[in-house]
Amino acid sequence: MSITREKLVDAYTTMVKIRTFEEHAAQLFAEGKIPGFVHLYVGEEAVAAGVCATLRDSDYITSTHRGHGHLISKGGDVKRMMAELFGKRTGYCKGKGGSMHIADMTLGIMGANGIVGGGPPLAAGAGFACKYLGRDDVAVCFFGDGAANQGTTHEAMNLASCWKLPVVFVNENNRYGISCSVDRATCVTDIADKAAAFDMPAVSVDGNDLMAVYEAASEAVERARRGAGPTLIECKTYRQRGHFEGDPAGYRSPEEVAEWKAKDPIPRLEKKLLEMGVLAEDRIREIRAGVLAEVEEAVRFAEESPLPDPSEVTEDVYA
Amino acid sequence: MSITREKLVDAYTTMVKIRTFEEHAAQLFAEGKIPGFVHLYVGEEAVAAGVCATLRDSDYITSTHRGHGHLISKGGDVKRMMAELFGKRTGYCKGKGGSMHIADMTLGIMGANGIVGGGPPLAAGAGFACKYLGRDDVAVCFFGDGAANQGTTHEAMNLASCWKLPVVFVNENNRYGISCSVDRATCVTDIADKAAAFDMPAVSVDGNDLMAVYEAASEAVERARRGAGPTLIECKTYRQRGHFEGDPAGYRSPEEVAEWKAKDPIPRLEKKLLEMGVLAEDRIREIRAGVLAEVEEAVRFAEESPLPDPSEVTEDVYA
Amino acid sequence: MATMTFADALNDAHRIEMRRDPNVFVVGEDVGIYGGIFGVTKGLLEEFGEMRVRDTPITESAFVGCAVGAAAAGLRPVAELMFVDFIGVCLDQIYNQGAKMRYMFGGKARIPLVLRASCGAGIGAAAQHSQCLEAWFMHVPGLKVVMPSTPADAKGLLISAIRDDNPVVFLEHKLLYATEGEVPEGECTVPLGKADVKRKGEDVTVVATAAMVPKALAAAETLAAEGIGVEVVDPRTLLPLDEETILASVKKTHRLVVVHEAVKFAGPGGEIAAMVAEKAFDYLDAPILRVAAPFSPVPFSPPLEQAFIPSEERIAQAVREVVGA
Amino acid sequence: MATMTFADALNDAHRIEMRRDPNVFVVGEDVGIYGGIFGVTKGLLEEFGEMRVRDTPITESAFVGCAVGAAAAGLRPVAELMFVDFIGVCLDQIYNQGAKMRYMFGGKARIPLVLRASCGAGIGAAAQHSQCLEAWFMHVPGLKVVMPSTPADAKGLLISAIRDDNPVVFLEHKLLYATEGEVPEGECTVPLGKADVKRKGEDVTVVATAAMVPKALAAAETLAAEGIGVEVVDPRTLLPLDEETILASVKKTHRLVVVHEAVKFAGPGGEIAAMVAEKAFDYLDAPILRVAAPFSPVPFSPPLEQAFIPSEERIAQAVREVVGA
Ligand SMILES: Cc1ncc(C[n+]2csc(CCOP(=O)(O)OP(=O)(O)O)c2C)c(N)n1
Ligand SMILES: Cc1ncc(C[n+]2csc(CCOP(=O)(O)OP(=O)(O)O)c2C)c(N)n1
Ligand SMILES: [Mg+2]
Ligand SMILES: [Mg+2]
Repeated sequence: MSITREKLVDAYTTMVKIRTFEEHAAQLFAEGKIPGFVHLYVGEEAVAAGVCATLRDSDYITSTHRGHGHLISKGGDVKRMMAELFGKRTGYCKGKGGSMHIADMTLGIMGANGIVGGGPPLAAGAGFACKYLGRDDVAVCFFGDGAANQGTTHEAMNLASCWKLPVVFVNENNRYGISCSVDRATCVTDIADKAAAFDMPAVSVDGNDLMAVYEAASEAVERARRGAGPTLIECKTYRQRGHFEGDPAGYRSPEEVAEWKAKDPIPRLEKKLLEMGVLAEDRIREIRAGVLAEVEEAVRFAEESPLPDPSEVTEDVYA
Repeated sequence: MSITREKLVDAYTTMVKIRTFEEHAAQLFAEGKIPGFVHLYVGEEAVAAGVCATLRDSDYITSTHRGHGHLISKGGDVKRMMAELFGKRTGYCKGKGGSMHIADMTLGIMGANGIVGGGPPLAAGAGFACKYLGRDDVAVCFFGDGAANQGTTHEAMNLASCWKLPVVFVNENNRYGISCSVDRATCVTDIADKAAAFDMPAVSVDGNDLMAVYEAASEAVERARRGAGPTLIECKTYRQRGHFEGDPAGYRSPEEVAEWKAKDPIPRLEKKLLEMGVLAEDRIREIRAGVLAEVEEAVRFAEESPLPDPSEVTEDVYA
Repeated sequence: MATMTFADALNDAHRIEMRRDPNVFVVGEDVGIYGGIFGVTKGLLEEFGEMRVRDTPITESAFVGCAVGAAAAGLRPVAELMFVDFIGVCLDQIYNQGAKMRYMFGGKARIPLVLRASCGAGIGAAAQHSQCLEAWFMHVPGLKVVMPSTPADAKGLLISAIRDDNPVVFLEHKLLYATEGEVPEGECTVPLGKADVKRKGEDVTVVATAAMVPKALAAAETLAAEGIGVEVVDPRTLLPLDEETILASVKKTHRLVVVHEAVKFAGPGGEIAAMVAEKAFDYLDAPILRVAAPFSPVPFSPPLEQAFIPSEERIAQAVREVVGA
Repeated sequence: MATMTFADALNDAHRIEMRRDPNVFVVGEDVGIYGGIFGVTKGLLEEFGEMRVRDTPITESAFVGCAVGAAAAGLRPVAELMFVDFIGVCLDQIYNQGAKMRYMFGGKARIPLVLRASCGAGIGAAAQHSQCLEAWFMHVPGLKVVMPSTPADAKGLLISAIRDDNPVVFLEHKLLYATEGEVPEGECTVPLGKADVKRKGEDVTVVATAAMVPKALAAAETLAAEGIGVEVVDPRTLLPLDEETILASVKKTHRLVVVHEAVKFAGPGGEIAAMVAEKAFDYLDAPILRVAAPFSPVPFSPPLEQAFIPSEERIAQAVREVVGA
């Protein structure tokens, strides 16, 4: 399944949008306008964009604490996202969730998640619902290299495998779980190897290569849609920034960071698209300008939106 | 590492002792003398006996709800075990634990366990303590085919692998977790395959063959003692009785049960020992008579022992 | 009305709801072929098939989380946790995920889920298979917590729980499964959040839950012979708690004894007693007593287990104490 | 005495005990290279090395269970759970294993273990990183539960907890980490199970925990100006609870307000209020009030979070209410 030119442009646009959104978020966090924790996806954009390019609105995703990229890729509205980061009433969660809990059930986005390993069982459940209802939709579970060791992740993969659920497990191996490098957290070289425990098809791809991610995801999603069960896709990538904004990240060398910055997925895809003639310089400038305008508009929207009223604290607890 | 004749006789005696102990327990349970749940190990004796033949008193084991075989093999006293099954004050736990919680810390028996998957993290901890203290002791974790899917088991194997802990994970694949057959609980053919997720050495053996179990365990224990890390040993065996006493076990066919009863590890070993000339018929009769006397004495001890006093209910909560 | 056991009443509730709503399904360990270790899901596999009656591997986080995810995606799962004691391996999926999703997402998720679990001591199942942990669930905003004491309540409450759009933890005391009672036939609901006055009385209010309700009623009989009128209130739902019914009773009797099998310290009775000490203080004529288990894990041996479980006699004694008899 | 922060006082306690006893080790996520996400274990890796300061993979069941197993085998682990909210993925290892082993084994195990965890709201960390869950741990026989409010108590209690032969859950409110106070130098212990009267007063007893203690003290200042004498009691250890000190205070003041940040319903204050309603009923002149969080998950947005956390003003208002002012 080779990607169409249109999809390539969309995916590129998505990646630029994620990056732009987060650069603004980082700045606004530094200015004290965004409270709480903010975990940025900078450097990992090809994973979410590549995977979600294979999905439709009725498919589900579960996300993580580092969720902005997944949400934007699945079609999330940056205005309501930014407003949520600000804790505004116009945000996706009316200010109740913040960066770590943004969801959009109408787009199948079952929420960012503050619990490492919290998402995989939920994804199994969404996949089960699709199967139960006879829908050919799928559920994609994004999870980190750290989350790959969590018991819940293994249990969910086992269940998905036994029940042949339409779930795609997308491991974002960005080499760290906070300060713990993947080499200290597991003995396998490829997290894809963990699928052997569930006799699940698995593949390890360059997570900074949009097309590689897209191809692996297409195959896995197609397998899931036709009822042939789950797949594990490991995407090797890198978290360019600290674990959260404010993390000095003294646990890794500047050389390592520099090496990976050189492999940044966005310039890499841009170069490729130019070479392929899919995009020309001016179209790229246009896309970037469009995205910037959209994000700036989102920031304006967030800044101008009202805060929730204290009385709202006890609303939305029960249906 | 081939087993000595002396160890063979000991292991045979142990297996007979487990069987005899449990036949009595089954009868006493049916008579209403033993309260609560009783899970019998009948048919799986070669696993515990074979593994524990490689251990010394200062090594640790963690056990399961189906623990009698492990405890007897590690040197547990059948009198105090039987008294505990009866809920007597002279029992291992003063009647507080019952069949599911027998422990003997002086023999490194860290307890039977009512929680499926409860033991593996504890075994990792005991193994860590050995390593920390510079002891060359090991910890053996017995767990079932059902427990093999539990998240805690995966987490513990991962930790043991990352930290190269002296732990041997012994999977007792008796083909069922209550009514759920192993084929419905996992997609791998051999539970040993799950070790790939942790890059851990693993082997699958005939769990009804005492010598095969002993050999695999010797190698794994030796590896652990010299600091080379954990091993997973899958022992393929069968639970001949219901999950617990009283289980009608309608979920499996009489043919299947009959097929496995024909592979009973005790007559099988007996035949082998006769063939090898390790034991003669009269010595076997002697051993059986000795074991029977010991178990009958245990039953007498249990029956004659006092029940705990109600006032003891709040004792032993805190150190 | 038909006479049936508590377990059969629950089974009946499952069948009624599964026939009515194709989105209701059952998931858990040994719920299919085995019919549930306590027989509650007996025959459901045969009637509704494998897609709707799901035996799972022994992975509670996976299947409870799967139920939460499926609920979020539009189904109505009824998950069975064999023993509530096992909640320690899967609590996150119910309390951080299921219970909080709606709130965290600003009201934009609906998690219609029932998590059934057996609880309680009395069968020699020891420390890891005998606990009463309702106090934990009561402390979780977003959950509802149900704990019935009769077959009729069990059936009516389970139907209501399945129809509720929130995650409901449904606790079944294992000593009650075999108890019999009159149960309305067909669709019948008991509303969540509504206590039931199981016996009227003028002198003392006894609030009791689950297997303590029949004991409190038996104690009330004994006490009636002594001239003490005991009103027995069964909250049935612990969250939301029907404060109104409890307060009305205490305002009438001026005395309160709370009875539960969970250990006393930081147990469910603490909330009930504290609520009354706040909202009906001026009506109280005596200290509020709690009759509950002593502070220990549940012991195995029968004499110890019996010493652990609150007895009819201890309930009667507490009542005598608050009336100064 | 030296002035130091709460976090540094905890760090100091670790160092003192690790120097004194080679069997004490630290285990958890990011406790080594990172020095703990809140800096509590800073520098320990450098001083004590990798064997004694163990960074773990993100597998709480594995490392908490590993701590329990290591404790049973003779070591004295101090495990750090980054946020108490994560207990849902590893609760079994602490409550069914660690807390019950001694009892289930008839007194033949010793589990000297400290499980440290940050708790509480106030930094915009939202619903899964801001909870106060002490009520759950209080309900577990076999555990001890500590919740300090000052740097000196934090240090003294942590040393005692490490030396205790039981599993101790040690809860650190994250808003307190940066607070400063006088701390005794060197080995100094604060006994577990002993409350501290943080301020003397004659009119009302306020029992407050953790980050609510400074708020209660501030409210007491305000109220003193209004002529109301508030006695502030900090239990410091919630299990075992120092009932004696609380009762003595209530018997003097005849009025009780309980303050905590956990949600009110089925929270830790229920036990304290119920205990007093039983044991000092005849001394009470007013309803027992609880000031606590409303019944919702912890919201993210600052105005909502501030509405969630009990305020100084709400405490003062409750005190005024019980004195009828
Ligand atoms: C159960 C649980 N344990 C620990 C944490 C704290 N924590 C938040 S993110 C994180 C690292 C996750 O690493 P990884 O899965 O690799 O994701 P990444 O941050 O690299 O995207 C940790 C330890 C948590 N939120 N939940
Ligand atoms: C966490 C947990 N889940 C479920 C159970 C109920 N249970 C007890 S034994 C058992 C089956 C265990 O199967 P397996 O691990 O294969 O061991 P076996 O009984 O075959 O020896 C189950 C489901 C439990 N005790 N603990
Ligand atoms: Mg990572
Ligand atoms: Mg089995």
